Amino acid sequence: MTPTVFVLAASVVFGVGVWGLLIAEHLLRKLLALNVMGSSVFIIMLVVAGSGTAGPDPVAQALILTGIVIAVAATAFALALMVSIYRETGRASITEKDDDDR
Amino acid sequence: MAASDVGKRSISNRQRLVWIGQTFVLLALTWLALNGLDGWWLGLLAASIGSVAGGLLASGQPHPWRPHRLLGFAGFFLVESFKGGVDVAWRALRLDLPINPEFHRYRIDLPEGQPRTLMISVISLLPGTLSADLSDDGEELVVHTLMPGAMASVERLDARIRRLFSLDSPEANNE
Amino acid sequence: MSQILGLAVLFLLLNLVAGLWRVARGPTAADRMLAALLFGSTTVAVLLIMAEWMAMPALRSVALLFVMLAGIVTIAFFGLPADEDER
Amino acid sequence: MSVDLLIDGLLGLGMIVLALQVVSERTVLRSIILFVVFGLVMALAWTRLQAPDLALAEAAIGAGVTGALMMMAWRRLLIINPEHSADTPRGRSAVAIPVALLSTALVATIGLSALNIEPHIDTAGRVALDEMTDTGLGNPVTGVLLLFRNLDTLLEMAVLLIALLGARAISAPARPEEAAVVETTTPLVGALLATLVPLSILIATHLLLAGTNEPGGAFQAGAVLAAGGVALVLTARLQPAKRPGLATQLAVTAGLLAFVGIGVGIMAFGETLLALPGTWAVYLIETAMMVSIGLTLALLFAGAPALVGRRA
Amino acid sequence: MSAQEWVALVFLIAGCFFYLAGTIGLLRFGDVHSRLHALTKADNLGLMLVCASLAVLAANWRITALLVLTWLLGLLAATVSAHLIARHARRVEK
Repeated sequence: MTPTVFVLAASVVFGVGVWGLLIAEHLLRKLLALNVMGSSVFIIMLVVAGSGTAGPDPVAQALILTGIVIAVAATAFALALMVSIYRETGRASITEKDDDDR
Repeated sequence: MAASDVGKRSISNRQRLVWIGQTFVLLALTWLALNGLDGWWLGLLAASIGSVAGGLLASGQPHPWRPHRLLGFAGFFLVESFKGGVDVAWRALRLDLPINPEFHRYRIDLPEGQPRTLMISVISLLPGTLSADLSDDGEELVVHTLMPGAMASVERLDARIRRLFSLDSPEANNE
Repeated sequence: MSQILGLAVLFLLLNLVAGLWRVARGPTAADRMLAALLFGSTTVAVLLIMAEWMAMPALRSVALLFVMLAGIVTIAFFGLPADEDER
Repeated sequence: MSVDLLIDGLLGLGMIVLALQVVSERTVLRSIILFVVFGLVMALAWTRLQAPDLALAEAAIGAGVTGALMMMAWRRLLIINPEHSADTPRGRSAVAIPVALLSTALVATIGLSALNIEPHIDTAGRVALDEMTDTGLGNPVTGVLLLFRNLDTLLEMAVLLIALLGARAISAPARPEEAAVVETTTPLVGALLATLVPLSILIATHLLLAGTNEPGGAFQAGAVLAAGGVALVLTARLQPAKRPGLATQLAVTAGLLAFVGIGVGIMAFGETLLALPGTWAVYLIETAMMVSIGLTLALLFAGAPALVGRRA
Repeated sequence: MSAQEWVALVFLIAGCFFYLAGTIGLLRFGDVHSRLHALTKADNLGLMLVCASLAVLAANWRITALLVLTWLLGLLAATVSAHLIARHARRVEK
């Protein structure tokens, strides 16, 4: 039962993350939503890889470990970008108007 | 008292060494608990680096303490924190919710460093008292109490800490 | 005994959920910060029991890590201006 | 067993509710706090999935370092301009809910059908587990990271370095007041630091050593070191500096250098690229990686190219 | 069940009870400072009893030492957090 429960929960969490990403205007919120989505994907990866065997799959664990570290590096870089954008434009959001300007 | 006259941040190299030594022993014991004797050389290395880092961070001077008094203090602490937990649990579960919150001011006479830090942190675990604020000079503590009479345990704690660090004996003051 | 340890984990998790109600409700910023405290103390117990229950000694290291984090997260909270939460 | 199911259900439900709150809270700060809590629940979920390696990483990196990074970035916004940092939590997006529902359905379908596929006997993980006895490493995850997928791990170190260099390139170094948070008269904070920092060094070393045989390893160890560093930056014991010294540059690149040095150097002896010559090489690379990861994360956190100590 | 397990069971139940009491206090008490009392003291006692129970079950000095260390660190984190939160709350009220 454990795998099914976690796959279902992680799917919903993924959807919540997508929703959050779409409705968020503040870039920090978008990043939070992205991180939430990432976590749910990790869970599904591990559960699916480990199904049918005795324990979790070491290759999947190693991949997810890599993923967690990459995620924090990417988040840190994105946060630095956000601070720069804020310093330049005085806003921490990218609205549609900005897209038109580009 | 000499300790408070000396500048706040002063700590001599000898005192730093004492601090580092104490930290080292604690870290080494932790390593033993975590790993046993496996990789003991790595443990020694980590404990050394860790204790030096701790020594650099030490802000107050270490105070001499006696092992048997530490045991006594540990006993006092266990009994009082047990009483504290039972007391607050009883108050939370009673239907009439017998709490009567108040703020008190308490002047700390203990010297800076370990005695004062211990005082401020342990107060929160005694029955009915919580250290809520500290004045900017670090001399006056604001204690939040749940019921009248709770301040008595603060006085007892003060006496206990004095005994732990031998602050009530005359020769300690000359150091 | 194994079954009982599982029940204890479940009980503590339910306890956590109840406590989160206070955190969600507030009313003050400090009430929300109680989350760090509550999570610190309860999840540590959960992890320690799980270490015994699931026979995974490594979870004791995780518990130790949680305790350390609880302290750091609290320090991180207190840099923000006092009225920040109501912004 | 029903108790297991209830616990899993509770954790799953907790994840969903917390995720909902993270994306919909009224203030950004509350969202960040809840994100940290979400990370802790994730760590509990990893333990239920029998993956303590990931629980360690999630607790230290997912909840701890990421949460602190977010909080710090938010604080920087407030310092730069307190007026405009506020936001409305919800923008307008007519497609948000349908898209979210659709993606949930999609992911659930993929996940559930993957669960029902007849499991392969010869997955890479099985093979890795079988080969593990020859390597002298007891923890299959560390083995996979360093022996079977070592190019990934190498590139991952490169990604960390690139993130640091990129962050340095696009943003001005943080001023000291943008990094430090707690400057109080309370001696308790000092006492906490004097306990946490030495312990973080010891525990990082423990995880490094343990990583060869049981859960732990360079990533978790580096994250624990980073957590100690973050605490020091938060309390201004370490302050941002303008220029990195040689020691900083060496430490940041140590993981990459050790990996490449041993991995390429081994070719001179007729081995293949990145074939590690023994357990000692694993230890060496892991140590170098731990130092690099810890320092890189701390520097990313401080938003500065280097850190200098300040006597307490 | 052996005598050892019975002792552990008693400690475990007592520990869970104090966790529950702490949460009830958290929900019932009227102000932040009183809630902090409930959370720090009751949860500390709860953690102590849970650790005691697990130490009895494990009957191994290394595990016991780790449990004691975790408990002590938890105490330190809890008291420092409680002090900082209380102080924050008090200064905001002013």
